[in-house]
Amino acid sequence: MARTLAMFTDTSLCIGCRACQVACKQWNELGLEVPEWTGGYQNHAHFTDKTYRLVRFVEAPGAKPNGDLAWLLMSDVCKHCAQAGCLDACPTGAIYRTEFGTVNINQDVCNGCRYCVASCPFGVVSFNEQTGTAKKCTFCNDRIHNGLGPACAKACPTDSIQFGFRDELVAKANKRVETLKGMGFKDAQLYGADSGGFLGGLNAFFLLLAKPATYNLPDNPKLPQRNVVVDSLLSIGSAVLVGLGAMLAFRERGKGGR
Amino acid sequence: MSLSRRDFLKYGGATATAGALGAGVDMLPVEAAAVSLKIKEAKAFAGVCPYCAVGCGQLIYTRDNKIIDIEGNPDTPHTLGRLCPKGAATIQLSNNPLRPTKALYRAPGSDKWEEKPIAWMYDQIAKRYYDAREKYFITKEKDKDGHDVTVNRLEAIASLGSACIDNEECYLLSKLNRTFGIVYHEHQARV
Amino acid sequence: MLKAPGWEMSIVWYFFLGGIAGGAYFTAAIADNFGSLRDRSVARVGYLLSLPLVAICGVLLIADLGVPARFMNMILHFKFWDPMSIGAWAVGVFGGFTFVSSVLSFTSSDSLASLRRKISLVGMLFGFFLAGYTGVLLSNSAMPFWGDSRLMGALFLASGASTGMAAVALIMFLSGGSAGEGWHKIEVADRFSMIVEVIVLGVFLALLGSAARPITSGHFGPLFWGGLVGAGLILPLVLNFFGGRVRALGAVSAALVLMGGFILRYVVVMSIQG
Amino acid sequence: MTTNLIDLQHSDVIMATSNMAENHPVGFQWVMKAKERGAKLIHVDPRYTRTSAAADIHVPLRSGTNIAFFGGLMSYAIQKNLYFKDYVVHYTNASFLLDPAFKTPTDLNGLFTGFDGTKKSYDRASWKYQLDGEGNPKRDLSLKDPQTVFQHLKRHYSRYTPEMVEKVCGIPKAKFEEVAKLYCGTSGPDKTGTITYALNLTQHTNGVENIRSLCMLQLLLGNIGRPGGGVTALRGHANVQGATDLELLYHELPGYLAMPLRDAHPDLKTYLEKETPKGGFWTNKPKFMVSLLKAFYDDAATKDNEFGYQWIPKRASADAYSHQHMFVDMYNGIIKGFLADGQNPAVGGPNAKLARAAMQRLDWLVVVDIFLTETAEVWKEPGKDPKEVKTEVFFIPAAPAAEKDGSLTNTMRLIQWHEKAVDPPGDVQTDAQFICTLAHRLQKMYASSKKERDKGFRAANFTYGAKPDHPEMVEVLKEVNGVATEDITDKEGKVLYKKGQPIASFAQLTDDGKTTSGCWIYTGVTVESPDGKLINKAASRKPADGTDYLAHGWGFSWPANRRILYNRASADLHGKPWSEKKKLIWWDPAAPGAKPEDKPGKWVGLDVPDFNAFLAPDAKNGDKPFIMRADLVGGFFGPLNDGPFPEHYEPIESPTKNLLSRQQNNPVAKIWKVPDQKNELAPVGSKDYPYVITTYRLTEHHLSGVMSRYLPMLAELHHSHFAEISHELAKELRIENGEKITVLSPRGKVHVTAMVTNRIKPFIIDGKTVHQIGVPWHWGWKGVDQLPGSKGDITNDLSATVGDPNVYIQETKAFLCNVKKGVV
Repeated sequence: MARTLAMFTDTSLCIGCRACQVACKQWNELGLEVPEWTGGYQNHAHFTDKTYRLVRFVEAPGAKPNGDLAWLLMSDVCKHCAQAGCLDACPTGAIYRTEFGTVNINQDVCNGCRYCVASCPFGVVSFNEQTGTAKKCTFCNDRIHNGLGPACAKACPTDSIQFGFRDELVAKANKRVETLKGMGFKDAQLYGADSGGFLGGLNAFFLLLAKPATYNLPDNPKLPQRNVVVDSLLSIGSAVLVGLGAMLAFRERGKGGR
Repeated sequence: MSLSRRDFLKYGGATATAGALGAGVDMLPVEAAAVSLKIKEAKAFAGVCPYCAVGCGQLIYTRDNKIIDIEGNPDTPHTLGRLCPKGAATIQLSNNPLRPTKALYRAPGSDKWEEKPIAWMYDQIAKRYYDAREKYFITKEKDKDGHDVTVNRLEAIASLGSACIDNEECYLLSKLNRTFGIVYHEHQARV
Repeated sequence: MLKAPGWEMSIVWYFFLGGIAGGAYFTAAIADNFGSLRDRSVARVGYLLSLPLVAICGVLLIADLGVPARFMNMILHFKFWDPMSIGAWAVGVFGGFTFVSSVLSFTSSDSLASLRRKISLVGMLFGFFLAGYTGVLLSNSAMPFWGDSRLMGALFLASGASTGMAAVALIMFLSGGSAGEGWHKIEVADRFSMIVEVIVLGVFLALLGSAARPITSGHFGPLFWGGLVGAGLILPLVLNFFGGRVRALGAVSAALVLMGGFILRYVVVMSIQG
Repeated sequence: MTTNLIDLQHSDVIMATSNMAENHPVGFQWVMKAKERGAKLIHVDPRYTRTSAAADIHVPLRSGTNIAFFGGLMSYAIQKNLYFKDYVVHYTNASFLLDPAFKTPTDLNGLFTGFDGTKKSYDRASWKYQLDGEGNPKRDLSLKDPQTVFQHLKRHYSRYTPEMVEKVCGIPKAKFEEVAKLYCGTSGPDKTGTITYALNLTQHTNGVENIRSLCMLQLLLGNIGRPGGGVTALRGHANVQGATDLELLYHELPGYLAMPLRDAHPDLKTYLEKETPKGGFWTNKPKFMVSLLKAFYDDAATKDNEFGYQWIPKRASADAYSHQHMFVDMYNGIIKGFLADGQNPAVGGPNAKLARAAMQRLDWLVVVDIFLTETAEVWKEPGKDPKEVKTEVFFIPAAPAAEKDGSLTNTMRLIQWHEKAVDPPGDVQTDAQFICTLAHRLQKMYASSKKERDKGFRAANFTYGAKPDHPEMVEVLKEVNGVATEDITDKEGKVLYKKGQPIASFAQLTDDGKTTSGCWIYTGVTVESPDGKLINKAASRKPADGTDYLAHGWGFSWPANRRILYNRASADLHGKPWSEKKKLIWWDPAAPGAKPEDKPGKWVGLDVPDFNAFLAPDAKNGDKPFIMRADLVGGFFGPLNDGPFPEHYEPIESPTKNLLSRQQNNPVAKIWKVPDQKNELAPVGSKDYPYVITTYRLTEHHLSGVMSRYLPMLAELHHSHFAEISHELAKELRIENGEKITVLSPRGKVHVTAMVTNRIKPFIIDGKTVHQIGVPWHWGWKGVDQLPGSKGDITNDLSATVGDPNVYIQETKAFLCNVKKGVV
């Protein structure tokens, strides 16, 4: 397995220009999509089968170090989780982990059962009606296998999206958090950088200037499949109960019989 | 220009991950070969973004006389290969179904366009220019003290634009308008 | 922010019929193995009912895929920890059992009959699985309420058993087969299942607390309380006590159980969509 | 801009008055780099934008009060002694003595001396220096003499106190003082700061004075010509700089040479006498003008016929032919035919309703564009019956940059060549192809003309390369650069240029017809290699490296590939860098001189000197960096049509009276009278139009939308045309976020979606609440059908036909409107 690649999105550098969103659309040839009213600049409201990179715009009064209004801008993307719900859910093997640690959907294998859609803790995976398959950020699989970085990271004017080896980026990210704390961003924090943390760490991790919830991110996302054993045992339990009930009802040994 | 490994090498250099991808790729020649890249066999041309005045260098990738991808040129010293959303969308200026590719004529009072041969259009436009000049050209005028002054001016035709065309084209338009006598001669810089 | 998978009516039907098929087959297997000769009618109805239902389940499952032609990709790829993967397998395998059992249910040869009984003991497990795994599948997703409900599988299984029995009972009633004591036994068995289901549902709701809101309140609330809890569980349970003597009431009870089983899957699946 | 985007990273404080993060995101990376180095970013803008989001401090100021703000900063710097004394004394005209008769608005209640109320113009007689015997300005290097420019400046801006700034601009005093302290801290040898601006400053009836006030602040703090300093003018179009250099402008000829006026410039001799200053680099103007005439008229331009000067049309008046004049005169029937080449005035210009009505009165209209714009389909305007529009319309489909060779000049004066990647489809024409083909057709029609007036046009060459209708762009660039019309030899008779060879430097252009140059400032962009090959420097692509952060090997930056203008000012009087940290160029006494026999000494460093490279600091004028100015120094005192010092006046439409003087508006501002109520104006403090409105642009769209509304990838990024309004105003008007509202002005109305946001806040002006709204202007009735939100009403239907008295730019950044809930 090759050294793990990652994307580090430093929201403190994001100017919300959405070059990443368009560069992604352009490279991956994703189609036109009618926007909905989100109350502000953000479009679209959610990840879709045609939007793999999505810049979020959040007005946070008083969140600037000097107490002024902050406009939190964040370029969101598939997290390529080390423990990926979509990957565990996929019954066909269409969703796989590349040697770089990214999570990808093989469009020629996916049969559109949509269990991955329901199994993504971030609402990333989306169903495409035209192809009948599940879609999400591929981490520009074709590019990274040919020596090019992801289209979004390449376009980003302010280095808000950085691409490289995960360990190097995490080190860099930790330094950056300290700098920002020094500048008075008291809530500056990394999201998904810790491979000991939730979902074994995210290969697309973030630096946030406020609590995850402010960005509409789960504080502590969990792997959906974590309860499969418990739930199965409980089901067996109820099977035994109804089974016994039925046996009692039909118990006939000796009587009549053969 | 040839499709640049330059692109990726520079890319690597432009981020904290110098050579990262090189390594990534060299580690996995088989993988690399296995996943095809649409611009691998494409021709690359040096472009300049046609939107704002930052002038971001672009790489325009083509195959069979069709643009298949446009991204930033990492060599560009003042932009380092980055683009904004408009720059990243440049491809749709060329590959766009809304784009007319035939000359169109709308007759006075008509409610529709008619496709016309380009040569016919030039003849007609030239005739309009000629007639207006012949009818309205001002050769001489009295100055404030009543002396005759040669002014060689044409006020019946106005020309507007453009900050979106090349320097050479701007010069040619200045040359045509000024040598033809046109004084209503402006472009976006005024507004 | 989370995304619903867009599983709708075809999946509701799949869950519902899959539950009946599993329940009916397991009822048949129990009757076949532990019941009297006179209970064979129950067994035969169970086997013969489960066969077409599993077939329909297969069709519904495949039809709901984005690319039905790639259904086999689920079978060719086996993931034992993935409910969706083994679920697909189970439908296939269980289908085989229902076929064999149905064919053998017509035999008069004792040896074949005993073979059938042995086979059905194994097939019964897959029946249980089909009835229950759909719940486990939902409870192992990222969706709120689904993912929070540890007892979804248990609940679906209990409901599957009782709807299976109710279906068999109803068929016997309609086909005039409700004369024998098989009818009485299945009424009793169904009573047990219903009691189990009521208990599981109670615990299910208690554990979920506010997380159960999607079904217990709002748009789906009335249907859940009235249609499932009231008319689909309590009422049939009450009627069931008289079902032994007044057969018509038993039949009504069975019909209500089926309705309840359908409503359960409907509210659970649909309350998350959109 | 005087500086270079790359150099922004060396600023200690950047004051963005434009919305740079949104309108120049890729250039903004250098601001972010400066910030990572610890620089501070101040954003001055009525709205809180994506630039404010990245800024350390956001300073909301009421639209149209920029001079009050900059004046306040200058006053602060002077009062608190924070200005860069050595720089101000030696590199500016602060020490020059002014005519005793000269008085400022401080004494004359908002007016300068010489105002003529009937003519609405100034007599500038008293706006001049006191001269000594040799005719040089008298100076007082102590700056103490009350007649010094400095003392006048100090007195003029003494009225611009923090309290006054708070009253006029609506900036709380504490915030203003915080910003003033921070920005004035960039004064001195070790620190520099830069200020960005765009149309936020230009689109006002005092647009030019706005920019002067910014430049004066920079001079006061010693920030011009130094690394991390300068004036960062951020232009909006890919080639608005080039189109300005090549002069697609009514008042000039390529290279910033005045367009002749009938009364002032009857012949070439008079023209050159009046237009050529006594000092500074412009003393070379005759060479530039004659070389241009030679480029236009070739061999037909000779000494005997004033090099064809009489063929150049002469303007009847200086107050005519500008963009706004154009559409008023078009409406009045003076203009019969109109070419719109890559511009969409139906949407993009001020008072767009008037512009459309004017175009609907034309005999004929030619539109050359990539898409079918609102201008091309002006006869299809919603609510208009095409039958009533008698205008004949010709549409020529045009090629975008990717489909042609050519050069574009960016906001850094950097000329960059782009390659043709694919052939244009169908009948699509390049603009050059269109212009040359049309010219050839016309020349054929005039071939037989014997008229003197036609000789010039007949002589002008429009054939470049082998294929007449497919001009060779490099050949055009070579003509712009200029060539020798005959062999040119030096005194010793050594051949410097053979006939036809490109000239290497504008210093070698001549006024005797031996050289051509289509635009002197571009001379040097093409040169000939020793082996006779043409080298196109615009196409040179050497990336930056450690030794050359300004990347002189990438493209060609006019003039003479200088990357930072006035860079002589980066060194002190004696030619040493003001500080090691801020060094750019310096005098190296040891370096060999121009010729072996000259005494050694040369300006060297990190940039091409914007100065005579061999003029020693102690030589005459060796200490005067501003070579383009007649007096060679930076000008605090700089006469314009509306005064030699910027003074605050309210916009033509304003919610308040001028709190600084009795003079409400710029007294010489241009206000057009247009028939049929096509240019109504709201009175001061109008009850019907109580709110201030400012128009602006978005990252995801481009200007009038021609290059964005038709592109799904961009058009889908905004839900619909919208207006940003504060929660406070929304509450007053009971408007919900996302509902449709109507914005009205005396000129028109638009229906848009209300975007209620924390990013807009009401101002407190002189104790009263003043609401301001913002409306982007990218929308028109055309777009992508599948994306209904890509189409919308035309914001410029609201703006007025009023203009700055110097350049006639309109006032679209500050005027009045009303807002109504729902569609009315």
